[in-house]
Amino acid sequence: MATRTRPRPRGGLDPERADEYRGWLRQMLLIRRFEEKAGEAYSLGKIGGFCHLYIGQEAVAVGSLAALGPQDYITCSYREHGHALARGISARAVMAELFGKAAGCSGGKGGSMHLFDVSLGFLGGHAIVGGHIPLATGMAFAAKYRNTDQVAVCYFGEAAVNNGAFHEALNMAALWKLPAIYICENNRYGMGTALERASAIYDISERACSYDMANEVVDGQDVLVMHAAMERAVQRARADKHPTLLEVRTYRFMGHSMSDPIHGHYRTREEVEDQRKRDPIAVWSQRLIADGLMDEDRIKALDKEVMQEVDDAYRFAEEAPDPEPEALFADVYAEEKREE
Amino acid sequence: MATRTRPRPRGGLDPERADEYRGWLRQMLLIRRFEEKAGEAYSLGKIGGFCHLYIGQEAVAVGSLAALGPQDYITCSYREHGHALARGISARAVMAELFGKAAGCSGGKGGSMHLFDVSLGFLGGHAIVGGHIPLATGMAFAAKYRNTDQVAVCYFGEAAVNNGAFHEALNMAALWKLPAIYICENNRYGMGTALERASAIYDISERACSYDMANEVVDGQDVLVMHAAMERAVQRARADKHPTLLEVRTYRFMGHSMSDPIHGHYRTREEVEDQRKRDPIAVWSQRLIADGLMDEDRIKALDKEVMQEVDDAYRFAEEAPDPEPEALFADVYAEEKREE
Amino acid sequence: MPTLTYRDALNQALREEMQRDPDVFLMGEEVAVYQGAYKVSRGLLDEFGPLRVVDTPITELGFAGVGVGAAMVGLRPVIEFMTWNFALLAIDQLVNSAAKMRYMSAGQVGVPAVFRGPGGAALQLAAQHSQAFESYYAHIPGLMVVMPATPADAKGLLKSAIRDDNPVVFIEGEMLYNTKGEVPEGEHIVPLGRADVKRPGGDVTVVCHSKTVAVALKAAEQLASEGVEAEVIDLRTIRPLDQETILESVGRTHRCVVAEEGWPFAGVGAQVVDTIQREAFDELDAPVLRVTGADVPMPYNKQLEKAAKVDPAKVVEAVNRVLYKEV
Amino acid sequence: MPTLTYRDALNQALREEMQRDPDVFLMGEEVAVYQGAYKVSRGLLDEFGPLRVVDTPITELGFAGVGVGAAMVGLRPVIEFMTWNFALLAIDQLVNSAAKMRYMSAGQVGVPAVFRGPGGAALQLAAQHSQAFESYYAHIPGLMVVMPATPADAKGLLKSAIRDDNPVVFIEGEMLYNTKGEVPEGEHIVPLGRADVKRPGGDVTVVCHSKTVAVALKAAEQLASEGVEAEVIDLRTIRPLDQETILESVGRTHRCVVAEEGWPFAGVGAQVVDTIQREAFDELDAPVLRVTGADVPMPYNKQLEKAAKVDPAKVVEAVNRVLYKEV
Ligand SMILES: Cc1ncc(C[n+]2csc(CCOP(=O)(O)OP(=O)(O)O)c2C)c(N)n1
Ligand SMILES: Cc1ncc(C[n+]2csc(CCOP(=O)(O)OP(=O)(O)O)c2C)c(N)n1
Ligand SMILES: [Mg+2]
Ligand SMILES: [Mg+2]
Repeated sequence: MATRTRPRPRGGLDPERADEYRGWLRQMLLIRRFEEKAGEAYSLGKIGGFCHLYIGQEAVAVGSLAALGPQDYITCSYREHGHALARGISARAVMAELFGKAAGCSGGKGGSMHLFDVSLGFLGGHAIVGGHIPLATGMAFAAKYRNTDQVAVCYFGEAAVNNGAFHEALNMAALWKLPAIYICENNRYGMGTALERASAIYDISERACSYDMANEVVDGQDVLVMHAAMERAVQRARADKHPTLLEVRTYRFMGHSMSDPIHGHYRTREEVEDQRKRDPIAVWSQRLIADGLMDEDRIKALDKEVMQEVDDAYRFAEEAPDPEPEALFADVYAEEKREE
Repeated sequence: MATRTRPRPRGGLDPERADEYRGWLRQMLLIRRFEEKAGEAYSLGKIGGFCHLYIGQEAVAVGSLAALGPQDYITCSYREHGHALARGISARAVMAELFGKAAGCSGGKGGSMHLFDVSLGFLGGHAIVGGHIPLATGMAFAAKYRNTDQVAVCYFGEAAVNNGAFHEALNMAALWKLPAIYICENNRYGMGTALERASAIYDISERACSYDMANEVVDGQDVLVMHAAMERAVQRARADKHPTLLEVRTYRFMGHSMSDPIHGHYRTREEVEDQRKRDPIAVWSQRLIADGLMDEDRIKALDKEVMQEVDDAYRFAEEAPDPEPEALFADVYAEEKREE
Repeated sequence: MPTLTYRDALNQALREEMQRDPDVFLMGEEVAVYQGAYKVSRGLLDEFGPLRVVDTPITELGFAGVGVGAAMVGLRPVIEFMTWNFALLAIDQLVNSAAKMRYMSAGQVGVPAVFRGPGGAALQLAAQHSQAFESYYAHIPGLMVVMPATPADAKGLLKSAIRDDNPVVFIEGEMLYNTKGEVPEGEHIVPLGRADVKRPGGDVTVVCHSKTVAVALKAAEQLASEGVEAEVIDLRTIRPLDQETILESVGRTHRCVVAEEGWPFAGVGAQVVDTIQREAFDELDAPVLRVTGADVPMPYNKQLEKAAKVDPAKVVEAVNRVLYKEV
Repeated sequence: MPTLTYRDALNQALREEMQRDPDVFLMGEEVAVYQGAYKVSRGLLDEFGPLRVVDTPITELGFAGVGVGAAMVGLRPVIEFMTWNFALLAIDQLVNSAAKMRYMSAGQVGVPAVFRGPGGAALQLAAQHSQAFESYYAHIPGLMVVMPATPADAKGLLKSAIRDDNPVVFIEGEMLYNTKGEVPEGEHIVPLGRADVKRPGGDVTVVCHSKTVAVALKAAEQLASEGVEAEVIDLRTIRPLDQETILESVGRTHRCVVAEEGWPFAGVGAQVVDTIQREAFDELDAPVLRVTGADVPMPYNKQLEKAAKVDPAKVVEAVNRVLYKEV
């Protein structure tokens, strides 16, 4: 199947869906403020380990997850705070996890890179690049096996497509016609390596040709475009039982992780400044204002509201207790195997 | 680059190259008779382990290796008797290796799946599917590193292209512009699995598009066509420093290995019979006769000659001594490390 | 009791568990149409169809991950590796995904999958196809490692492994597939984590597993003819290790030899030795000796291969040494 | 003698060896433009150019194989794994290609490559990023396994590893990169295969390697204040294991504790214990005890992680136990 870049949907926004549209803005704002706070907490040493912020890519998680149902499965890389929040894990549970507290969504044992909430079908943050692509494929296989209408969605970066796990998994998904959606968040860099220095071709979506898989290039800075592309992919998966590879063009406004400067050896300040001009939150805010579904004041109010939510999450995380010492030896094996 | 199937070279064979052409026939006959003998020896228990015969695919090794120079590097899968012979390892040394004798090309320690002759740049038989594709890529890297005109050639089956090692290696070869030639011997089956049941696309050569790599589909039953395609690939590697993926369409006349029946659960007797009609040796013999470069009698004489060579190799292998018991602990580490 | 081959005992366990639980499926290279590279899955495609008996491309990393993913959402995959040599390509999924998912998710997501196939050497398959990797998997918290030596244990342990809620590494033996033995019909369950005394004896303890069990039993026969009664303990489950059974025996015999097919450095036997000398230091009348495969890649040549492998003579010799017997 | 960090000592060794031998090159993720994920390769791209300092895609299996292939034809690759956790994806190339090529070819084709990068846990990197796999590589005949604990050893051992004709697994420590120490300038070579007594003592032997060396030395200080003289042996090379140095020490102290960062089951320590109880059985006045990382996937939470790791108190406690001291 050929690569297609769909035009930005024409015409005004449907007023009927105003609440939904405002909800997307709220989610993007929540993620942005949450990440800013997480960065702050990391600098204060309240969050440890690796911490990969999602700032700049908010429209991808928000626009795509909005097209899913509660029955669907989601797996992500280690850069998954935004996806967790967009899927509905509370800011408290996510922040508490980053703080390593028992009230965290992974009991404080997973941390920033391993967020889980099985009740929401949110099946991890995974920290081996490419490693979760076969996992999502297995979840899609389970949906086919049980003949449900579930879809398995997998988020990963553009650097993961060079890895063998991507190749092996997508071939099987296409061969077996599994309801899987592979979302490659192409933010142009894998750590300090530009896409062009790691991949022999620069249009990731064309990798789908090796598997005769449906594919699209999507503008990841426009939540509406992202959502529309995802709806097509979900339809393809649910109804036609065909997988899709979406190459979503986006950009990471911060460093690779908290220990990486925003610009350095591998990209210039100018490039970052330039990219910031298409901040997904600004893009969507302007659209909503232009179409009369929002105004400056209401957006300010919304922003204030999410900031309060984030502050509350921060306080909650700080005050929450650490896991009990016994937690160290729990969850290694299933209950009855606990003693071993 | 698009997939191209070149037409079978038109017009008569160049009489100037008659000896070369006859040499190809001799090599194909030698491989055929050698493999028949090896099968016999295996049934008699003189050869152990796995033994994968090359019968039916002779034109691929002979036609392609004829386009290489002595400085080039060759790596193969476990189905490499034919390549070893075509590259010039003596029938004695190969047969002795299959018999596990000290005079074998791998000292009796490698066996059928691990034939080596470093003096000929023949760098193994490898038994992990896909595992040698990165190795060949590393040899091509070395050629570029040293700025020599060497080419690294890698032979593997069509089932290997679904493996992550293939994907990772070809991406690097294209990204770094390495003088590598990847020869996929598409004999339609990986053990008992038809290509169509393992790969989402059926034209293996199209996998090259994921790496923007030059590629061709080649008729592997016609040694002249194989040789012409290989010459183009060698030129591309030596002069332009560009890698190539050749999908060579061929067929395995015997079972996957000596322990696998010729036809069974996965292919019919009819299919095999039908394929045997395009026996590469018959195809080339007829062409040579048609162009007046050979006649029935000379071909019979040639066949007799190679049979004697094979019988001699068989006797040699039988009479040759086993490795000394000390060989068990030799070659684990480099000399000075021997004691460890 | 019917006599079955080890192969058919495994086949029976798979069939019975697939009949019992619709969430159980088999996936791997050549398991369906080809009826299994070693015919362990013979007949299963016909009985259960292509959705439950699935042929895969040659993508160990990929289909192992597919199995883990399916298990994360509640299916019970049985993933076959044609041999464990090839599973090195998939070990990231076993170690980083299967073994850690429950822990990283604080108990939310388990991985009830079985990874099975033949391990160790067969005959003259040379260096890349003749390796025993049980110590790799036994090293990993979160994994169970099971290695049946007899047809009855093969059936009973595989049924337990499939019903277990943890990821189980189940290592068979190509050289064991044709061995015969009595196998109880139907609901025959052998619990994981329990070693089995395959032969009682009071003079020396021989700890072994998988293919070395038959070797140890042969050695024990010869030793008996020389008046030495060896107790042969088949570990059956490598992780968790059944320390009680080992220590109880050594407490009686005061001497121990540990045999295994694999290489010596940090092998399973090293852990058994560590356990014994720590927990039964004062009981030991001699150092615990190990009999292992030669510390070299496996050579192709028949004689060299034979010399590299564990055999009864080597076990007898080690036993005589722990008995300080001059021979 | 100049004082350098462990990181700069490695950088110096790489620079000197690349200057010395044009066949030596460095390849891995982020080693060039980014100057190394942990800055070990800082400045090398500028000095040696993009052909000798090569950034790779995230393809551990692929570029490890590229390194092996280049070494097969005579180059001397230094392949950097960003961490050894990710090398699980490449272990097939180390075990099935690098370790076996010389043997399968009966000595025709060697693999003079070094595979290096940080191993073990850093701080709160959680389960998938906090693993010590030295026992995996030490299990394999054909590989050498080297783990320097100090800046001087880091330089001297890396130079030896690069000049060695065998495939060398060289495991560093993220937590060691910033540690400082005196490092001889220029041609400073530490031979492979030799352990080092980092602190002499006559009451008990503490065997350790890599990060646990500093832990053992701290423990030894505390023990000294309690009147116990511990001899601290840094293995430095795990395979081949320097048995003489260990046995000579245990022959004097008659007591031994083995510390390592990794998991207990079939860890490096198990092999050390096996060796000691076999070769020095009559010398031992107490069982050899091991101090290891907790037998669980590494948790993210700071306190839990701390509890999971080896620390001086745990070593002191083990020493007191082998001394049968009530505390
Ligand atoms: C197999 C593996 N190799 C290397 C790493 C180290 N690493 C973590 S993130 C990363 C870059 C990934 O980039 P990309 O896939 O584009 O995702 P992004 O960080 O841009 O979201 C690397 C190399 C890893 N975690 N796993
Ligand atoms: C990684 C790995 N998985 C499985 C096997 C077992 N195996 C050996 S050959 C083979 C089929 C390969 O088919 P193909 O690549 O088409 O080569 P052909 O045998 O047809 O020449 C398989 C599955 C192996 N050797 N390595
Ligand atoms: Mg990226
Ligand atoms: Mg094939």
